[in-house]
Amino acid sequence: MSIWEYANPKKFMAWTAPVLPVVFGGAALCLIVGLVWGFFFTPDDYRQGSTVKIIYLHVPAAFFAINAWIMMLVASLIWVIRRHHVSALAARAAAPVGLTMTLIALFTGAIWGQPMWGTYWAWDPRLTSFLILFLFYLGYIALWEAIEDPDTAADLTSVLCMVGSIFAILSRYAVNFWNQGLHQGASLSLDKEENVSNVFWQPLVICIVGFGLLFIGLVLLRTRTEIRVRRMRALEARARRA
Amino acid sequence: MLTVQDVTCARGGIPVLSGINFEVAAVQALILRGPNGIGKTTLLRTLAGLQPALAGKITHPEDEAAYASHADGIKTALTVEENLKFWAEVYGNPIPESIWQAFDLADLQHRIAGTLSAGQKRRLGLARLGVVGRKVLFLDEPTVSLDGFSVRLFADWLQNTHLAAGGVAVIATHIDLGIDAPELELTPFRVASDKDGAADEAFL
Amino acid sequence: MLTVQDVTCARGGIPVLSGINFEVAAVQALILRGPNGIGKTTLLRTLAGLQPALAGKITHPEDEAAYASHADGIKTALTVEENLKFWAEVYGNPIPESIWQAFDLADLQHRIAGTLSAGQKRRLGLARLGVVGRKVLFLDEPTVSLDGFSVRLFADWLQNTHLAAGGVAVIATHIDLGIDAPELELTPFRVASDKDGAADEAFL
Amino acid sequence: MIALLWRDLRLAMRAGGGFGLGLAFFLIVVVLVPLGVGPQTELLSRIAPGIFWIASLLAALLSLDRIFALDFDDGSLALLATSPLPLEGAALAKAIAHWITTGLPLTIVAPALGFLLALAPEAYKYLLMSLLLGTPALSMIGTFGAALTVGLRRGGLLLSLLVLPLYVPTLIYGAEAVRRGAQGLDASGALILLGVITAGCFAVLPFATAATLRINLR
Amino acid sequence: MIALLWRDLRLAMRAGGGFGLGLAFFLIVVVLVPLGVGPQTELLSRIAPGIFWIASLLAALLSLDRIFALDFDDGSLALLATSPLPLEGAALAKAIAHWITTGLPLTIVAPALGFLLALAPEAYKYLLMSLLLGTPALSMIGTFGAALTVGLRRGGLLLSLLVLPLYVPTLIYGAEAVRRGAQGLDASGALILLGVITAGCFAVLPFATAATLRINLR
Ligand code: HEM
Ligand SMILES: Nc1ncnc2c1ncn2[C@@H]1O[C@H](COP(=O)(O)OP(=O)(O)OP(=O)(O)O)[C@@H](O)[C@H]1O
Ligand SMILES: Nc1ncnc2c1ncn2[C@@H]1O[C@H](COP(=O)(O)OP(=O)(O)OP(=O)(O)O)[C@@H](O)[C@H]1O
Ligand SMILES: [Mg+2]
Ligand SMILES: [Mg+2]
Repeated sequence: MSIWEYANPKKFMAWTAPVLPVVFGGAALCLIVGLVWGFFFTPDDYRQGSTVKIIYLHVPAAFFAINAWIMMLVASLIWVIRRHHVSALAARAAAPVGLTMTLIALFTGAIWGQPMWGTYWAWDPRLTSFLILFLFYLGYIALWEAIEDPDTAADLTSVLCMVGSIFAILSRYAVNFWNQGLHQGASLSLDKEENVSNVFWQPLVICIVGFGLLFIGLVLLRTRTEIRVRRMRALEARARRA
Repeated sequence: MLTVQDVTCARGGIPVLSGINFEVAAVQALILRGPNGIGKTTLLRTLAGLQPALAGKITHPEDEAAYASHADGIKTALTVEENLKFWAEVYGNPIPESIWQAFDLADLQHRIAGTLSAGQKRRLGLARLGVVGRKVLFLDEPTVSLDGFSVRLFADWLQNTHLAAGGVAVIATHIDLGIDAPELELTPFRVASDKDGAADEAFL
Repeated sequence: MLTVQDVTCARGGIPVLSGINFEVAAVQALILRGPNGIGKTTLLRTLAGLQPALAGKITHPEDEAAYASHADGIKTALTVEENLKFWAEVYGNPIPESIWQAFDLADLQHRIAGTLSAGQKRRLGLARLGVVGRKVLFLDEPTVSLDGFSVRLFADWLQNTHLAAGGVAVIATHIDLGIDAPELELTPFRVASDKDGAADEAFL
Repeated sequence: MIALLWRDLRLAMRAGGGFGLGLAFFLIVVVLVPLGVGPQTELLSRIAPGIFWIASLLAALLSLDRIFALDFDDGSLALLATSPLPLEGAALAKAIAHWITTGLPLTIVAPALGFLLALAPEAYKYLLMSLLLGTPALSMIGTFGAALTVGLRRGGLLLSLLVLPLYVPTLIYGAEAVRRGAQGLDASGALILLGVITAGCFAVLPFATAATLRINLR
Repeated sequence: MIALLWRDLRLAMRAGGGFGLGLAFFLIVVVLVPLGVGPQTELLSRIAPGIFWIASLLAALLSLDRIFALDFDDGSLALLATSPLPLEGAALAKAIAHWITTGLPLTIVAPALGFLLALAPEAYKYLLMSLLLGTPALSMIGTFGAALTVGLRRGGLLLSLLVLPLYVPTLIYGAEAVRRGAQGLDASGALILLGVITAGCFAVLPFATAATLRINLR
């Protein structure tokens, strides 16, 4: 049996049903542990004070905001190449989740920005590219909503996702070209841990895992909903013709 | 020249006609009959390659088909001649001089297409078929809005110019065109509503 | 009920028909005949008050006319029912329950109008006439794209519902509707092309 | 009239997003300005009042050509003109529907976007008020412009050309009100004038619009 | 393809103004900005490069929805799709026609309008070059966006929403080139990147556009 079998809607519904509670359970566990640990059992930063703790929401959200788009890109490619309905629906399901993650990152960043930089918003390259990502999500979702026929919508949004990805990368370079900015550099690379010391690092990883599980769970849940909607439509169509 | 084997065609993801088989030889036309909503437009679009067939096989000579839909594709800001010339260029042909007579457009040649009456516009739309130089025509209710005289004009052109030169035509129409061609009643091919085969079948 | 006295009507500033006289009494219809481009649409638009007559007088009861053009005014994003309901509200009437049967729309009631076939869309366009509740109807080729069955359906409605209730209808058509009504051939009223009377006459 | 208003709103909702889209365009213009102009906060905060008003104006503008064009193309407009609904009422309903789908959401959201352009905190109140008073005028003027160009193919750009000069007074008073608010000056004069413009538009333009439509339908 | 290009240009000329209108819109936006922002020369000259680019972008945007919509509605697009002309070629012809009717006239005239926004004298050259290099990309990207939304009623606003984020890199490099020119810095990097984007768009997007059209015609 090939791995694609799992992408059959019926199979998908079957295997996700038992998996879903596990994923959500894991997400809840990780988030509770990570956030409680992070908020109550880590010292305040010597420079930033307790505001540093917003990192436990900010960084995981930012991380999965980007990864959601990458997942959508992969799912779109699978749809275009192999035409598995579930992958198109998974891409559709991931978009609002990614949008929410983007919003969380933007909001927590804005809240964090006030004490750190003295402003809620600055046109820093990283912030700007996140705003652009937000716009891509909006457009992608709007296109899904606007098209009646589900297969057409899947095709068109896939094309948009692929072309959009190229331009998202171009935009990232463009805003870098533009100025240097205030925002920290990447501090989550595994080899160097300059900005984030060990005490913050461990709960942060747990939070990231929690967000990851939450993301997977939400996408699976939403995909299941989308499949149900499609099934309903198919049944309705059949009933109408009867 | 045109063979259709066991074709199923769908509209909006729902199959409407299935198991269609026919063959049209050169110098022949086929008239599609059936009540409104049976799927004539859907079938013609499928034959013309605008949408994929859910099942079955359609064969006709490569690059020899042209399609005329309910809509005419006429640019109201261009003159009648400019409209025809555009299509002639797209298909890489000259405009045959006889076309103006054949579709009674001689008087209208330099009129802006937007000022034509419904039937005159339709004649222009049909004249396009005379410039594309294609052997296989798929025509969707070509005579809508035409008066009796124009219908005969069109039937004559189809019979004596297009078909006589070895062409083929599949025509959906509700009226009697007055050309002698076999008719295919589509009602028996309607997809029974409880049958499988929808594009969304995978979800059921 | 409707009197037309010596009317001249123009299209694009050029008179196309002149000296038209007729009268239609209640419970009567009048069928306009004439080749493509003679001016049927122009005349109907003039009667409906969409454009002024160059000369002559048109009388019909105030606020009792409705017009149906080549275009249907159907919103493709709304359902069949929503489309009808809109017009019913504009005219301040309820939708008569019988309408769904009369135009064979019962099955399509909740369909998005954009997914209808050409003929189904036309039936919806005609059903609008059933909800406006007007006595005087001006119909421009109402049966375009309809199959034989639907034409009869429409003719029945016109005869037995609209006309029977004291209505009046002026209908331009190229086909035989199968209702018994006098016909008016427009050809004799065509304006000779060298005759005066254009709107720009003042400049001559 | 209510029926037409509802239908238009329903159509706006159906046809892909509706409310969201005018808004989205506004948002995008507001985002583009810093990208084009550069990221300096102090510069942005100086041009913010003007940019917000220009963005509202353009967001309104972009959807104008659809006000009548679709109804014209599919024949509804001719049918409406021969219906018992007076065309003046139809014009008013169209303007109101346009405002509800573009002006209103934009007014509500604009203050929330102030931070993107580093708008002065004192100015938020004035931004909200000026948009609330001014955007209905934009919709009504736009409806009139749409009626003027309804029969024309590619009317979209001609429409902008006709309408933008008519928008100038609204723009000037609107932006001025916000700018004064930002500087802590008295903005009530500008706001009152804005209100007067809107009231005047709604009193006069429905008639002009209806007359224009009648001519275009001939 | 040439036939289609000519037809589109002819249609643009016929249908009320054509060339003039994109330009007029550009002009009006450039005029509105001082009205909205206020008349201080020093402020205007700082924002001028960005405003010129944003105005070009919006002028391009405004006419995008017509690229395919008219052909779709009257059935030409389906007929074109079944014609021997490959849809890729049609997409390219459409983009070029759009550029010739909006981007090109705008590029030629923009330097003449520099004084309205007090553009620095050194920047004129860069404004011209950046627009010449960048506006074709705007047309091509816009054509792609238009293909995505062609079947949709009221696609106009959705189109803007989809296309604007795609315009971001072009906008940033374009405006940056002019700004650097104005400050006497080296602008060649930005100009080269602009050229690369345009070349890339023309290499890739016709195919994406054709695929999209095929899907939408189904
Ligand atoms: C609205 C404002 C902000 C936005 C949109 C934003 C956005 C982002 C994004 C997108 C990332 C993830 C980058 C990546 O994974 O490559 C990130 C990470 C991070 N942000 Fe922010 N940020 C904002 C404000 C702030 C502020 C004010 C601070 C604190 C000074 C901050 C500190 C961090 C840190 C420490 C990371 C982790 C570094 C990394 O993993 O790359 N951010 N932010
Ligand atoms: N998106 C859709 N969803 C569901 N059904 C649809 C959709 N589009 C079309 N249909 C239905 O498919 C059927 C076939 O339509 P088609 O246009 O092919 O009919 P037709 O034979 O050409 O009719 P006509 O003579 O009226 O033109 C119709 O019953 C129509 O209502
Ligand atoms: N703007 C215009 N300028 C000049 N002539 C015009 C203009 N508009 C229409 N005409 C002509 O006026 C005549 C009347 O047109 P009309 O649409 O009334 O004809 P019709 O009888 O309805 O024809 P059909 O049966 O084809 O619908 C036609 O010959 C048409 O070509
Ligand atoms: Mg059909
Ligand atoms: Mg007519």
